[in-house]
Amino acid sequence: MSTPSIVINVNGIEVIYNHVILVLKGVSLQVADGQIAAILGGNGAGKTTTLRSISNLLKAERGEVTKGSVELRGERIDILSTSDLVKRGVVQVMEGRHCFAHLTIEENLLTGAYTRSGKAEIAASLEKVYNYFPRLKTRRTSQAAYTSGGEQQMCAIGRALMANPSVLLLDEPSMGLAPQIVEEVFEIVKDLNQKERVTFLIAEQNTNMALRYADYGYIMESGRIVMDGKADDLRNNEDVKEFYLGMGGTERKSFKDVKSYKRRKRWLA
Amino acid sequence: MGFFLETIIAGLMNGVLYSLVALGFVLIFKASGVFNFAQGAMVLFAALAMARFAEWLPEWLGFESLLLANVLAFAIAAFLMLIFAWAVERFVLRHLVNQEGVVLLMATLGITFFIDGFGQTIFGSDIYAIDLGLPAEPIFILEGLFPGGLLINQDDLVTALMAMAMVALLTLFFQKTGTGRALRAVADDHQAAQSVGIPLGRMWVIVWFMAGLTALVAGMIWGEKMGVQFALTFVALKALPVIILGGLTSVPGAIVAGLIIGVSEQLAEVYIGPMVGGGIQIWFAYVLAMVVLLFRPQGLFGEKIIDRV
Amino acid sequence: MSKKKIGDVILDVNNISLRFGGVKALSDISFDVREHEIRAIIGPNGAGKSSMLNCINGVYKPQEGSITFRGQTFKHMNSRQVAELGVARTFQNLALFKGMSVIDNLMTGRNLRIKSNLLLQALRWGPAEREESEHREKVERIIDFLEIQAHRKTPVGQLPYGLQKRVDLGRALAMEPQVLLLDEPMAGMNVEEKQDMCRFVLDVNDEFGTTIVLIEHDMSVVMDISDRVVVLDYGKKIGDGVPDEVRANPDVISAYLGTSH
Amino acid sequence: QAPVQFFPSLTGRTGAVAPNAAPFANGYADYMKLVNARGGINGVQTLVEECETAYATDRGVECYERLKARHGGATVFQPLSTGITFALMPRLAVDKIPMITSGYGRSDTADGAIFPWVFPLLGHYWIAGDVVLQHIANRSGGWDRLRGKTIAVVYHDSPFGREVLPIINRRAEMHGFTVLALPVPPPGVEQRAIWLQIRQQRPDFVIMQTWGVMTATAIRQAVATGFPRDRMFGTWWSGAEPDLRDIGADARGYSAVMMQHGQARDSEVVRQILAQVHDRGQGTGPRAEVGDVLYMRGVVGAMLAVEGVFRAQERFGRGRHVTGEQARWGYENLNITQARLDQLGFAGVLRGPIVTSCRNHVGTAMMRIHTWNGSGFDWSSDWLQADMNVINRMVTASAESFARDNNITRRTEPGC
Amino acid sequence: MFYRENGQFKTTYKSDQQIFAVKQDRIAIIAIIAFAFIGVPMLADEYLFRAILVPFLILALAAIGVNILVGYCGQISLGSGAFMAVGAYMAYNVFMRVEDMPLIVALLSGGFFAMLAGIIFGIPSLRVKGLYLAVATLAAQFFFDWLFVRVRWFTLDSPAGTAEVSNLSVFGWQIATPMDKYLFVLGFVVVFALLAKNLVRGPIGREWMAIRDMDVAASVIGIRPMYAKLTAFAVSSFIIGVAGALWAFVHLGSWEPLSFDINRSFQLLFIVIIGGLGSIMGCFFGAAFIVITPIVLNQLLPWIGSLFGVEISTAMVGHAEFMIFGALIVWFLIKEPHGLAKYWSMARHKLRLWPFPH
Ligand SMILES: Nc1ncnc2c1ncn2[C@@H]1O[C@H](COP(=O)(O)OP(=O)(O)OP(=O)(O)O)[C@@H](O)[C@H]1O
Ligand SMILES: Nc1ncnc2c1ncn2[C@@H]1O[C@H](COP(=O)(O)OP(=O)(O)OP(=O)(O)O)[C@@H](O)[C@H]1O
Ligand SMILES: CC(C)C[C@H](N)C(=O)O
Ligand SMILES: [Mg+2]
Ligand SMILES: [Mg+2]
Repeated sequence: MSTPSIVINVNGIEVIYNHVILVLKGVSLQVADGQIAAILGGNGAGKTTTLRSISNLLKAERGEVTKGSVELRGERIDILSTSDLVKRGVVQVMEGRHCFAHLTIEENLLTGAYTRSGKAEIAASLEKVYNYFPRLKTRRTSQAAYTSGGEQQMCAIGRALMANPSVLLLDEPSMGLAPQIVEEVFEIVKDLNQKERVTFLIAEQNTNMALRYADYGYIMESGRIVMDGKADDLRNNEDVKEFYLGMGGTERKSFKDVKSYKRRKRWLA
Repeated sequence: MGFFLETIIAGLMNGVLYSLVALGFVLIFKASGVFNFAQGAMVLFAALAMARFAEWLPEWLGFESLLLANVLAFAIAAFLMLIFAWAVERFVLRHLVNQEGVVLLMATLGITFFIDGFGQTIFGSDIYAIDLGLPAEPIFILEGLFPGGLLINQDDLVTALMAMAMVALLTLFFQKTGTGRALRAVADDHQAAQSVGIPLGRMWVIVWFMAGLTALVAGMIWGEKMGVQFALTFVALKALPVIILGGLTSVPGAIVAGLIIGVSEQLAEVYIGPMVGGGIQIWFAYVLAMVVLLFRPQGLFGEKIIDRV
Repeated sequence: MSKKKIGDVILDVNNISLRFGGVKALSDISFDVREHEIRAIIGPNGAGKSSMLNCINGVYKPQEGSITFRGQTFKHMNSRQVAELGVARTFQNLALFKGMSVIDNLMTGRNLRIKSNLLLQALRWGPAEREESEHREKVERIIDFLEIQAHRKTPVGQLPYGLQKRVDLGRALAMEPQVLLLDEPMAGMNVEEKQDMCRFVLDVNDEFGTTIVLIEHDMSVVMDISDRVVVLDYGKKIGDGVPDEVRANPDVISAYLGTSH
Repeated sequence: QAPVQFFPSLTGRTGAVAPNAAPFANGYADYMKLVNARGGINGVQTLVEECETAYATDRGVECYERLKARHGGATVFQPLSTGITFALMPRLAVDKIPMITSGYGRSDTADGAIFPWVFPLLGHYWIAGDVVLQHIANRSGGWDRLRGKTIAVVYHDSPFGREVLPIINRRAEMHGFTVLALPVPPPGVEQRAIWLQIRQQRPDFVIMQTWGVMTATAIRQAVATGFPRDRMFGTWWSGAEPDLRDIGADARGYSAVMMQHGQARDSEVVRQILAQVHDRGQGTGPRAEVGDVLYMRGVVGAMLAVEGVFRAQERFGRGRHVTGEQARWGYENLNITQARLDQLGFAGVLRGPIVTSCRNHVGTAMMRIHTWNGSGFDWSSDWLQADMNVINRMVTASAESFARDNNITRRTEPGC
Repeated sequence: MFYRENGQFKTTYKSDQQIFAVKQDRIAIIAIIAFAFIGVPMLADEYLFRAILVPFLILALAAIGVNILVGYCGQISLGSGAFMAVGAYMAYNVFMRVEDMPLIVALLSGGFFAMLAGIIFGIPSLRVKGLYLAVATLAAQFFFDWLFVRVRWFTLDSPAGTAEVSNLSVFGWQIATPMDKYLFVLGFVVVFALLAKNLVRGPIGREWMAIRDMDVAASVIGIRPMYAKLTAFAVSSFIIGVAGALWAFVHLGSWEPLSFDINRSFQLLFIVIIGGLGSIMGCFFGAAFIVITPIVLNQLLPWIGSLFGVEISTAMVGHAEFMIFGALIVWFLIKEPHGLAKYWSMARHKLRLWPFPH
C-alpha cells in the first residue's frame, strides 16, 4: 500500500495565551488523507488548542502560535484566515457547540453553507443533515438557544457538514449526547469517511468510542503528545486501558468501586 | 385641532430623520454586535465631505450646475465612507473580534474622536451649506378647514421621501441578497461565524459602508436643514432612544420607533412642556424608551433576550 | 449500596407540565426523591431533563403541577427560596462566574449565610472579618476535597473544562445543600476524570448524607452509582425504578439505550 | 531684554462653538499684533498664547492654570464662555488676575465693590435685554404700547441663556406685557416644538438669547413656520454672520442688539490690521472674515485689554510690564475718550467715553441694533442707552445677595 | 529585591485575606500613599495641583463608583455624569440651606441623594440588560441636566441658575490653597478607595460579580438579583455623588449642569475601561491616562512642531489632539481590552516568574 499523502501536518507548535500562558509545548502530528485521527487526553491537555491552531481560531482567544508551523497538503496555512480554510474544505466544530443563538436551527445549518453556492446542492446537503439527525428536523424552526444541549451539539455538527468539508476537525463531538446519538455521530463519521473520503481529526474524551472508530491516535498531556500509535495498538496498551478506558485487567471496573487512593498515572515526557 | 395635526406632522417629519440615523446604528449592531457611537460622527464627516466637495468641485473643474456638483460630491462622499468602512475594519474591528460589548462601544467612541478631529482637519470647522435647492418657505393647506391653515414644509416632504426611499432600499438589500442571515450569525457569535467560513472582515466592511451611506443621506438632509457643522453630531444622540425603543436589531423597529418618538416628544413638549417650564424634549424620548423597556426589555421589535442555563 | 440508609421522601414532583409556546417540554411528570438516595434522570437529548431541574430550581415556572419539598408544597418557587431550603445544583453548560477566581466562586455559595451588613463589610471590621474567615475555612475544605488546591486563585474562565465542572460542583457544595441537583456533571470527561467525579459524588452522598439528583448520559455511571432512575422521553416519563428494572424496560431500550446495551 | 505683556487667549477653535468662537480669537490675536506693529504699549510688546478649551469648563480651568503664570504672569483672561467664567471667578482674587467678560458671564459682576476682579466691559446680558426691549418699545411707539402684548423669549437652556430673563421679567412687571419663556436645550438643533408653540400662541415679538447653531436653527424654524423675521430680536451673540450667512435672504429683517460695534469692514482699525498684519503674512484667520461681527468683538476685547494696561502704566510706570493686580487697577480706572477711540482706529465702531469705576465695571451702556439685509448687517437704530436706574438696582441687589452667601464684604475704599 | 511570594506562608485565612496579600504589594501601597500625602505636596506646584492632581483624584474616585457598577456588577451605565450632578447640587443645597452645616457632612449627603437617584434609575436594570440598559441610563443623564437648570429651587433661586461655594473649611482648617484642596481630596479618595476595595472583595462584591458573570446561576445559589443590582447602583452612585460634590465644591467652586454633561459620563466610562473593568487600581491608571493624555498632547504637539520649525495653529493642535487621543484609545483597547490594570497584574506575573519567560 502506498503511503497516503499527509493532509494536515502540525510541526512542533508552541502556543501561548495572553502573552504569558504557555499551553502547547511543541506538538507535532500528522493526519493522512482519508484517515480518522483522534487526539485523546485529559482536561486541559491542549486538545482544543491544537485544533484551534490548525483552523486559525486562536487569535480571537488571544492565543498565538509562537513556534512551529501548520501545513495543509504541504502549504503553510498560518497566514490564511479561518474562512479561507473553510473554502479549502477544512472545517472545525467548536467545543461547546457555539450555535447562533438567535437563529433558528435551519438558519444555523444554512449559514454553514455560507461558502458554497448552488441552491440545489445546498438543499441536498440540508436534507442529508436532517437524515443524519432527524431530531433537528423537528426543531428546525426553533431558535437555537432554546434547544437542548444535545440538540445544539447536533446542530453544530450538522452546520459543519453543510460546508461540504474534506477535512473535519471535531472538538469533543460526543459531549452531552445521549449514548445512541454518540453512536450515531461516530457512525456518521465513519460513513462520511468511507463514502466521501472526508478526513477527520477528532479531539475526544470518550476514548473508548474514539479508539473504536479512529485509525490512529495521539495521546496528549500537559501540552505535549506523550504517545501515539495505531488505534488498535493503543487500545491494547495496558496503560491506556487502565487510565483511558477504565479497565483494570480485562473487566471494566464499576464506578462505584473506584478507590479514594487511586493510583494516578502520569506519563514521563 | 389644526395645531394638534401640525404637531403630529412635525413629529412625523422629525421621526423620519431620527429613523434614518437610527438605521445606521441598527445595521452595524445587527451585523457585528457593535453599538456604534460613531454614527453621529459619521453623519458629520459624510456631510462635511459632501458640503465641501460640492463647494470645491465647481471651483476646480469650472462648472456651475448645482445638480452636477451635488451628485459628484455625493459620489465622492460615498466613496470616502467606503474607505472609512475599510479602515475601521482593518485597523479596529479586526483586532477586537470576540470582545465584550462595552469594549467595542468604547472603541467606537475612540473612532468618534478620531473622525471628529480628522474631518475638521481636512474640511474645516466652520459652517458649510448643503444646497439641494429645496424651498424653505412653508405652504398652507386646508385653510378652509382650520383657522390659519395647516402648515406643511415642502422641504420636509422631499426629505421624508428621500429617507423612506433609503429605508426601502436597505430593507430590500437585506432581504434579497441573503447576506442578512450571515450578518445575524456574526452578531451572535464572532468565533462560530468564523468557523463556518464567514469572512468577518468583508461582512464588516459591507455593513459599515451601508451605515456610512445612511449617515451620508442623514447628513445631507440634516445639513440642508441646519447647515453642516459640528452640532450635527448631536442629532445622533436622538437616535439612541429610537433604537432601544424599536429594538437594537430591528430595521422596521428603527423606523416605527423613530416615528413614535418623533411624534410623542413633539406632543410632550407642546402640551406638557409649558407646565414644567419647557425643554423636556431633551429627556422625554429617553424616559419614554426607558418606561417601554420596563415592559419589553428588548424593545418593541427586538429579538427576545435569551436567558438560559 | 446496602449499608446506606434511604430515608423518607424529601422531594416530590407532582404532575408537572411545562410548555414553551408550542413545545411541550414536560407533560405531567411525577416522581419522588428520597432522602439520602442518588436519583438519576436519563433520557434522550431534548427529553426535558434539564427543564425538570429548572422547574425544581425555580428557574422555570411550570404551567401545571406542584413540587413538595420536605412537606411544604409549592406551585412554583423563586430561586432564592429554593436555595434557602437547601437545594443546590450544577449546570449542564457551565454557569460559572467566569471572571472570578475559584475561591470567589465557591465563596458565592456561602452568600446565603453571610450576616454582616454593607457597612461592616466596607470596614471589614470585627464580625465581618471573622465571618469571612469562617466561610473561607469551609470553602478551603471543599477545595481540598475536590483536589483543586493548585487553582485556588485562578480565574475560572481560564481553567480547562473538566476542572470547571469541578468548581461548579464545589460551588454547589459550598451551599451545604440537602439536595444536590447535578446536570451532566461528567460530560466531556475521560474515564479517569469520571472516576474522580463519581468518587466526589459518592463521598458527598455518603459523608454528608446529601440527596443527589443526577442527570447523566453515560449509562455505566448511571447504572453503577444510582439508586433509582427516572427515564424521560419527549417530555413524558417512560420509566422509573432501580437501574436493573430500567435497563430491562423495553420502552427505555427503544427510546434511549439502543439495542447495543 | 524688552519687557512683554502677556495676554492669554482661551479659544474655542474646535467642536460645536468653533464657527463662532474662532473669529473672536482671530480678532484678538490680530489686534495684539497690530499693537506690536504700532510699537507696543508704550514700547512693551504684547504676547498672545492660545489654549483651546472647546467651550468645556474643565478644559478652561486647566488652560487658566497652565497660562496664568507664563511669560511673566497673565495680564487678563477673557474665557469667552459663561461657564468657564463662573469656574474661574473664585480663583481670580487668589491669583490676582483680572478677567474681562465683555457681553457674557454674570450681570451683577458690574458691581466692582463685590466683584473686584471681573469686568463685563461694554455690556452684560441685562443691558442687552433692556436695550432690546427699548428698541421694541420704540418701534411700537413707546413702553405703554407694550401693555397686553406677548413677548416670547427663546433662550439657551443654561445659565448663559437664563441670564437675560430677570431684566425681561422686570420690564414685564413694569410695563404689563406677558413673557413666554421658551428654553431650548443646547446645542439647540431641536426647535420644532418651540416654534410650533410660537405659531400657536402668536406672540408679538420674539427675543432670542441664543448662540451658534441655536440662532441659525431658530431663524430657519421661523422661516419654516412663517414667523416674520422683522419681529425677532436677538441679543449680541445671536447676531453674527456665520449663523445667518447660509440662510441668506430668508433671514432678512432679523435684528440683534450690538455691544456698540457691529460689522466694521470700513473702519480704520480694520484697515490697519489688514495693512500691518494680514498684508505682512501674519494674519491669524482668513482675511475675508476680518471686520465681521465676531472678529470685531475679538478686536474690541483686545483693545480693552490693552487700554487697561495702558492706563495702569500711567500709574505704575510707563513702558514697564504691569502685573495682573496693577492691570486690574487699570481696568477699574478706564477713561477711554472718543478721541482716544478715534486715535486707535475705532471711530465709527465704538462710542466713547468708556469710563469705569469701582461701582461701575461696565464702562458704558450705549448700544445699537443692527439688522440683517440678506448678506450682512446694517445699523437700524440710533444709540440706545439701557436704563441704568433699573439695572443698577438689580445689579446691587443681586451682588449683595451673592456677597451674603459667600461671606464677601463690600469694598470700602473711597468711591466704592 | 525580588518580587516573590515564596516564603510568605499564610498561616491563617485572615492573613491570606488581607487587602494586599503579597507583602511587597503592601509595602508598595503604603509607600505610594505616604508619598501622595507627604512627597507630592513638597514637589508639586500650583498648576500640577489644580489642573492635574485634583481633577485626577476626583475623577478616579468617580471612576471607582462607575467601576463598581459597570466593572463589578456588569450594569453598563451612561448616567454617571448625572449622579455627579445630583451629588454636587444636593450637597450644595444641604450646605447652603442648613445653618452651620459641616462641609464633610454636606459632601456625604450629596452622595446620599445621588444614591437615592441611583436606586431609582437603577430599577430598570432589574428587567433591562446590557446596551439597552446603557441607553436607558441616559435618561438619568438628560433628566438631571434638565432638572438642575430648570428647577430654580436647586440653585437657591439664583437668577441665572448657577451654584457657587466658597470659604471651605473642615475643623477650622481652611481649604484655600491648591495644596489644601489636593490633600483634602486625597483624604477622601484614599478612604473611599479602601472602603470600595473592601466591599468588592467581600461578600457583596462577590454577589455583584456573580450577577455580572451569570445572573441565572447567581439566583440559583440564592443571590437576589434585585438586591445585588440595587446595592451596586446605590454604592456606586453614592461614591459618584461624593465625587460630584468634590468636583463642584473643590475643583470648580462655581458650576452649572454643563460640567456634568454626557461627555462626563463617557469620560468616566473611558477611565474605567482603559483602566480595567473590575479593578479599583485600574481606576487610578485610567484617570491618569484620561486626564493627562490630552493635556500632554496639547502641549507636546506645538513643541514638536517647533522642533521642525512649523507653527501649528491652536485649531490644528486641537484636532490632532482629538485624532491621536481617539487612536490611542482604540490602540489600547486592541492591545489590552482588560485595561491598564491588566498590565499591572501581568507585570507582577512576569516578575514572579522572572527570569523565566513563562
Ligand atoms: N483563552 C485562554 N486563555 C488562557 N488560557 C487558556 C485559554 N484557553 C485555554 N487555556 C488553557 O490552555 C490549556 C489547554 O486548554 P485546552 O482547551 O486546549 O485543553 P483541552 O485538552 O481541550 O481540554 P478539555 O478536554 O477540558 O477541553 C488549559 O490549561 C487552559 O486553561
Ligand atoms: N427556555 C426555553 N424556551 C423554549 N424551549 C425550551 C426552553 N428550554 C428548553 N426548551 C425545550 O425543551 C426541550 C427540553 O429541553 P431540555 O434542555 O430540558 O432537554 P434535556 O433533556 O436536558 O436534553 P439534553 O440531554 O440534550 O441536555 C427541548 O426541546 C428544548 O428545546
Ligand atoms: C461667551 C459667549 C461666546 C456666549 C456664550 N454662549 C456664553 O457662554 O455666554
Ligand atoms: Mg477542549
Ligand atoms: Mg440538558
